[in-house]
Amino acid sequence: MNMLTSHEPSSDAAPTARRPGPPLLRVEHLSREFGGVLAIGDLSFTVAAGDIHSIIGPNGAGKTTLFNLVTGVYKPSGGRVLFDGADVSGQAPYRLAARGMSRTFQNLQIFFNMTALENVMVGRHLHLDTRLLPALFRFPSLVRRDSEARDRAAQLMTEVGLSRYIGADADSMPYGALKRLEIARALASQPKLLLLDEPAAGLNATESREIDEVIKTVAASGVTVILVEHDMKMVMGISDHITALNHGRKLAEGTPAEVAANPDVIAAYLGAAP
Amino acid sequence: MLAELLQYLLSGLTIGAIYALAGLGFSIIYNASHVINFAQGEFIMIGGMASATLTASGVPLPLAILIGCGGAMLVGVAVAKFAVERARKASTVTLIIITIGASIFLRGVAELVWGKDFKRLDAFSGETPIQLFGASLQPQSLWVMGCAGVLIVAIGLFFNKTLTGKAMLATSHNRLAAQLVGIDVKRVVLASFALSAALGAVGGAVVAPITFSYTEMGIMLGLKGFTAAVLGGLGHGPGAVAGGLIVGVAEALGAGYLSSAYKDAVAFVIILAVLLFMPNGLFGKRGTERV
Amino acid sequence: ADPIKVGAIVSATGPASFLGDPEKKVLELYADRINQAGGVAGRPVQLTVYDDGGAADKAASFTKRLIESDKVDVIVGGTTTATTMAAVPLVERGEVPFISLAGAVVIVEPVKKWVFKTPHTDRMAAEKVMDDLKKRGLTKLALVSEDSGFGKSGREQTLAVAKERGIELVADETYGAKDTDVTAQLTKIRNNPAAQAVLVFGLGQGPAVVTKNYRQLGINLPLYQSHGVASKEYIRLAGGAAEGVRLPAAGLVVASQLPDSDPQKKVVVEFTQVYQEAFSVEVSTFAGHAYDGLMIALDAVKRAGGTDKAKLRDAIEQTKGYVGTGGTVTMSAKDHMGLTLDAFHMVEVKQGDWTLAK
Amino acid sequence: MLLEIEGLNSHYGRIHALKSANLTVREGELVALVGANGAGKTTLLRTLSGVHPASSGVIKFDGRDITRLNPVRRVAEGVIQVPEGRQLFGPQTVEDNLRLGAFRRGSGTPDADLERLYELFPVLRVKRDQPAGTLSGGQQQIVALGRALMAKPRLLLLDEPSMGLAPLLVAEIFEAVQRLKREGVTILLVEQNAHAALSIADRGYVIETGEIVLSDTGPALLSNERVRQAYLGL
Amino acid sequence: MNRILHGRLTGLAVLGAIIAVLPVFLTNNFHLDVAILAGFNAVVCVGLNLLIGYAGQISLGHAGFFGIGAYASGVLVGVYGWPPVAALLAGAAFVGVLAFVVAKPILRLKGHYLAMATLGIGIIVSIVLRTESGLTGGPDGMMVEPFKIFGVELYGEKAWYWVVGVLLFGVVWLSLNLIDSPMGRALRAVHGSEVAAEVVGVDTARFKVMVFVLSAVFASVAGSLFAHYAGLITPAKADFFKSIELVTMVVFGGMASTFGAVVGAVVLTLLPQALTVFQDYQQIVLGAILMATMVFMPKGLLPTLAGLLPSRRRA
Ligand SMILES: Nc1ncnc2c1ncn2[C@@H]1O[C@H](COP(=O)(O)OP(=O)(O)OP(=O)(O)O)[C@@H](O)[C@H]1O
Ligand SMILES: Nc1ncnc2c1ncn2[C@@H]1O[C@H](COP(=O)(O)OP(=O)(O)OP(=O)(O)O)[C@@H](O)[C@H]1O
Ligand SMILES: [Mg+2]
Ligand SMILES: [Mg+2]
Repeated sequence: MNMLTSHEPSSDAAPTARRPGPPLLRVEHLSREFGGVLAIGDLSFTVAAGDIHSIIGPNGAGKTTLFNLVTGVYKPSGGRVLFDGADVSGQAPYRLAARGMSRTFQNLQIFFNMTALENVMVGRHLHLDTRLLPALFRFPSLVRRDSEARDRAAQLMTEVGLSRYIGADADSMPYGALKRLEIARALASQPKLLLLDEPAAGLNATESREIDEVIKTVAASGVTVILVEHDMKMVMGISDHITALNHGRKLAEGTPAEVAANPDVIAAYLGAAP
Repeated sequence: MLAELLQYLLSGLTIGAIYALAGLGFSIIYNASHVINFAQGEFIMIGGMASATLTASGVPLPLAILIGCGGAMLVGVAVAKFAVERARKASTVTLIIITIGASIFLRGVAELVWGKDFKRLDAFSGETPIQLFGASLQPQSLWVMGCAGVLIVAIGLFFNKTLTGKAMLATSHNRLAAQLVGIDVKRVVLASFALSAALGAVGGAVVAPITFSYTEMGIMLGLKGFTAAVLGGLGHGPGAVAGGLIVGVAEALGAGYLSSAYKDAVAFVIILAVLLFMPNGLFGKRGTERV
Repeated sequence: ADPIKVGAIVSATGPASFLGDPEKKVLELYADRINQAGGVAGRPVQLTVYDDGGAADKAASFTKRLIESDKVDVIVGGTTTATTMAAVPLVERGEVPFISLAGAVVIVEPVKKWVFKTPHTDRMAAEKVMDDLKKRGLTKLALVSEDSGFGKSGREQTLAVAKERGIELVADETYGAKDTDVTAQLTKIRNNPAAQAVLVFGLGQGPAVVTKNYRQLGINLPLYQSHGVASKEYIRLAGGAAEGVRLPAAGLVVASQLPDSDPQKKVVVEFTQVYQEAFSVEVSTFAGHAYDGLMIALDAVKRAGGTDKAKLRDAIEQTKGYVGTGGTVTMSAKDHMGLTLDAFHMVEVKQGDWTLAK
Repeated sequence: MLLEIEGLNSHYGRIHALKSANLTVREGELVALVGANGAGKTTLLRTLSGVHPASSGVIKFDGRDITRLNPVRRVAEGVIQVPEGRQLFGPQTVEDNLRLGAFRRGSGTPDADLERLYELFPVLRVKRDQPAGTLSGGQQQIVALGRALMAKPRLLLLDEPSMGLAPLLVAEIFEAVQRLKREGVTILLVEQNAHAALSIADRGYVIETGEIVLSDTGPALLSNERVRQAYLGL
Repeated sequence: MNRILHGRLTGLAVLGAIIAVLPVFLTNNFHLDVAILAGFNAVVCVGLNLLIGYAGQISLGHAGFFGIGAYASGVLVGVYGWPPVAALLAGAAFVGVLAFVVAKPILRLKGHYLAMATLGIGIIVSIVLRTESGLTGGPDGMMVEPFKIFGVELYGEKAWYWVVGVLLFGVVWLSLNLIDSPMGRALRAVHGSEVAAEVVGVDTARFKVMVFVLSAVFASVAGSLFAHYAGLITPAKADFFKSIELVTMVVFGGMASTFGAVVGAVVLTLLPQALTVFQDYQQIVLGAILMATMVFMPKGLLPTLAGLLPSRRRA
């Protein structure tokens, strides 16, 4: 069984055509300031279900901040975030996770006090019995599901190319492996919406292509992906839709070809058509 | 009525200045290594005991204080070199336990050297109280407050204006990076211990006339200093002083208007309330780590 | 021969160290001296001393250790009322004779089968102070007591005795044993126009802090202390502030000033000499308490003809006319202390030394 | 020969992360080091800087054996590293970070250098008073590079300097690296962007699971089939 | 990591065997007494380790909870005549509620600020116990009646040894179960990175509160039983120094290791007793041992020693 595609069947998955699906995420007039400076200003866009939607923009454009706002790590100063039809602005990350969001971090957030495998198992949190009493008294049902989770986590690690690190302590792994570990952990929660913040940073071209494949497989299984990445080969190759930001505002929007040809984007970000 | 209030305030400020001095010591070491040094109280004790015993055997006061400072600095450097630095990779809690071990050890040694009895040190400029609108102030209080004032300014300048001070801060924020820009991180940590030991020893000497000195005097002062440093925001010099004064005044007012038994509780209730609304203390930096 | 096993728990460190430290020294000193002189009834004294640091629970645990593990024949100690009271149930249950060195009356009232004590009680101290007040025509007293066992018991006794003798208590403040500043409490007393004199009930450095703060606040009322400060240490710490302070104390602190007719004179002078020679510090009444405790115990061993605990206990209870540093001790089944008010002297600090108050 | 590494070994506990590596860098040369995740590139740089101990082998800098020198002494010699993961002094301002970069040069005023840096990367000037930790990932990367430049390196060790940078900036960084080279700085460059790195490098090394398996001139490596497949994604 | 640390069954079997065999070597009541005290400390430390070692949240106020448990039993049984079991449960319930109420605001704090806040709470508790002498006997403490259940009085070191032994075994078992469960993993994740835990669905606040309450209740129960056993309790059992001592035990034995917490508690209970032979040098030796152990074994006694054994890494 391929773990990447083994998500629970979702009704609105529309794998057939690359027609934009119904919006899964809608950002309306979102803004966030830090000490008077707007990191995100009056930003609106939608992400269609099933799409791979990339966010690009120069350093400091506000991409990571946008992720933090969408996933509840920061509270917006203004505007709304609608996910799956509901207004989720300002909700805590764990609530959003329960609704089906998951993400990776640009600044690695690894549980360095655990093994790599356990890191991924934490990703299965929402699908396990996390009550106190069953844990204290070790209910058999809990033990069984936990060992299933272990197998599943191991398989996920294999699929993102981490089979050699399954037994390793997280604090002994090299940077590139940790980036993949975050992807495996995020996938373990079987999200509807997966947000990846520079998944290819620290990977070489060949390794990036592997990540390409992983993302494509995930998306093909109906998971919506929002991708922040400076590797233009990856972005242009796999995105259905791209939103370009600059100074916290929307600079351009459209298909990869449209955005790549946009003179503003070229001037502010690309430098030359890739 | 007013005289009473004023009296409480004056006592509170005196005690508070003592706590502030202790708190400053915590801040310095914290600023260089993010270690909370629970042996800080023992540096104070060394200063107090040395100056009291030396003056009793005829050494002039300034020299006695100087010797006390020197001794405390040696001890501080030894603690840093043989304990804290060696366990560099250990977790913060482990380092704290090491400093607790050091404090027990130092107290034991002090007991052997100086005995268990209380030592008396004469007030620096007499004991005739100064009368202020019906309240009286010990001249020694002025010494304590003056010392705290001078030291906080000096330390503030050091950390904010000198490259060495900034290098110390940098070491605490990122030891690896500090090494990579050529900061001798070991020396920095040793220096921070020496500095805060000296500071503690001066503090011990100026407070000794008020509290007496004895080998266990550091325990309470250390605890209160830690409290002051955290309340003000760890690593923030003026914060530690403000924290110390607040704790001292809260205690004095609590003892005066509520009950002497609950005076410490009053101080801690205030601290809890502050932390509830300011999770990083009064002046502490807000988080600067991003994800 | 089998050694006589004497156990001791003292507070050689902690807030009561200025009581416990001399006690420990004296016990060790005299155990040595006695052994060098051939022991007691041909048996050497084997002394085991534990330092409880002034903590009641530690005292309890060490008492258990003395009884269960070291299997001692008699226990001397309990520097403070708190540590003593922690040990009491254990010695009662373990049936080991126990001679406390602490002051409070609760230790021996009601009488407990296995528990004795050497110092005067706090009740006697209160009585002595009240008598002195009356003599001076003062009737309104402000009380400052420590929130420890000795201070609390002393406070209760003061309240009771004051009522008996018609003295009005116009203030009742407390302070903590480790406080370094008592000005807030004293300010209240200073602002209380009714107070005519102040009595402090406490041990260790606390009373010295009170004395200093008292003078710093410029209070001029007569200041009394309890016998809990009857040590040169107190005068040294409080310095000039102690001038004029009065307190009830055993004859030991004014040994040389006692009239030659006083039966205690010879004992206290000799003890003072031995002590000061050995440690070159001034003798304190607490050292005397420990000396008395040890001597009463060993004397009882002689009379009991061995260390059978029940017999030893009976022998201690039958102590008669033992002249010690605290006075002449005559115990009985109803009195496990055996001291009277006569041996208690009102002393005053003059020029940095104790003098018998007129 | 500015840097000579002979038979260098390095361990993390039982893990043998660097296996008798041999590598040389001539004065004024730009040498690239490429390899997969976990190959040991970072370990090599850390061992060169002295923040990770060598288990055996010799590191010679400018003819002197520096294998046992502590990091501070190596920095004083001019061996400066831009570490992986940026490693800024987060709560301190951008300007303080940069000034600390010049720490080893003593108390002299590096204001002119600071000014030049601000010219080179204007974003640093904009953010000079902001705590470095609150900058965006790419901005932090620039601070890390700037801090190293403030030290006036003789040998600059770059650990993935283009990581997280926008395409425009990547180009700028590579230009800056070339300019540094022209100014006489010797550079050892670790890059995942192997194509760009090898394009500007005089020579390159390929490292696989702790072993240096290949070395050649930049262009030769670019056309090496094995390299193309494993690192260039071609 | 080593099998001994993680193999739950092996570890439990060893612990059980030690508890069962130990009385053979404890020749007098004093030795049993020390063993019992070590057991009580171990129970508290196992709970505290869940909080400090696994969830990474420091508490410098746990002695306060121990003290509340102890005084609840002392006062409710002694003054109000409750049955000891009811008093124990009431104490635990009160501590649970108190911990729950304070946990939410306090556990938002991090690191030293959290340490300060918990320290404050512990100190306030001990001040109340010290001051309300009408009920608690004040600074010198109070006597506590013996433990009675179904009319049987639990008396003597022998009996208590088994009670504490069984209690410790049970608490260790529960703790091992908890750690080896999704909830336990979530706790450790909170230690590793709170945001990362949150974005995969861990309600970090809830888990922190839960483990805080749990460890406080462990402490309270231990406190209640201790009070009955010791027969005398003082506010010192609730004060700052006791809290520090507990944390020291956890760290000394090895954070994030249940058996480490037990080892730490046992060693640091025995050590001061053993060091009385050094007389005046006691403190010096204790301080030196503490420092040296932490310097040379920064991970704590048990993990370091276990690391020396040839270890099989898990697949
Ligand atoms: N906590 C904060 N405090 C102050 N400023 C902040 C904070 N977080 C973000 N900013 C500012 O907001 C802007 C946007 O940062 P963000 O990290 O979102 O950029 P980004 O698009 O992800 O850039 P990069 O591609 O370099 O990762 C930056 O200028 C940054 O300095
Ligand atoms: N702290 C550590 N403890 C144990 N092993 C480590 C540690 N750091 C690195 N390793 C191991 O050393 C090897 C080399 O790691 P290194 O970080 O040097 O790789 P790298 O080439 O820089 O990889 P990347 O491109 O991902 O940064 C890896 O196998 C890694 O697992
Ligand atoms: Mg970003
Ligand atoms: Mg690397």
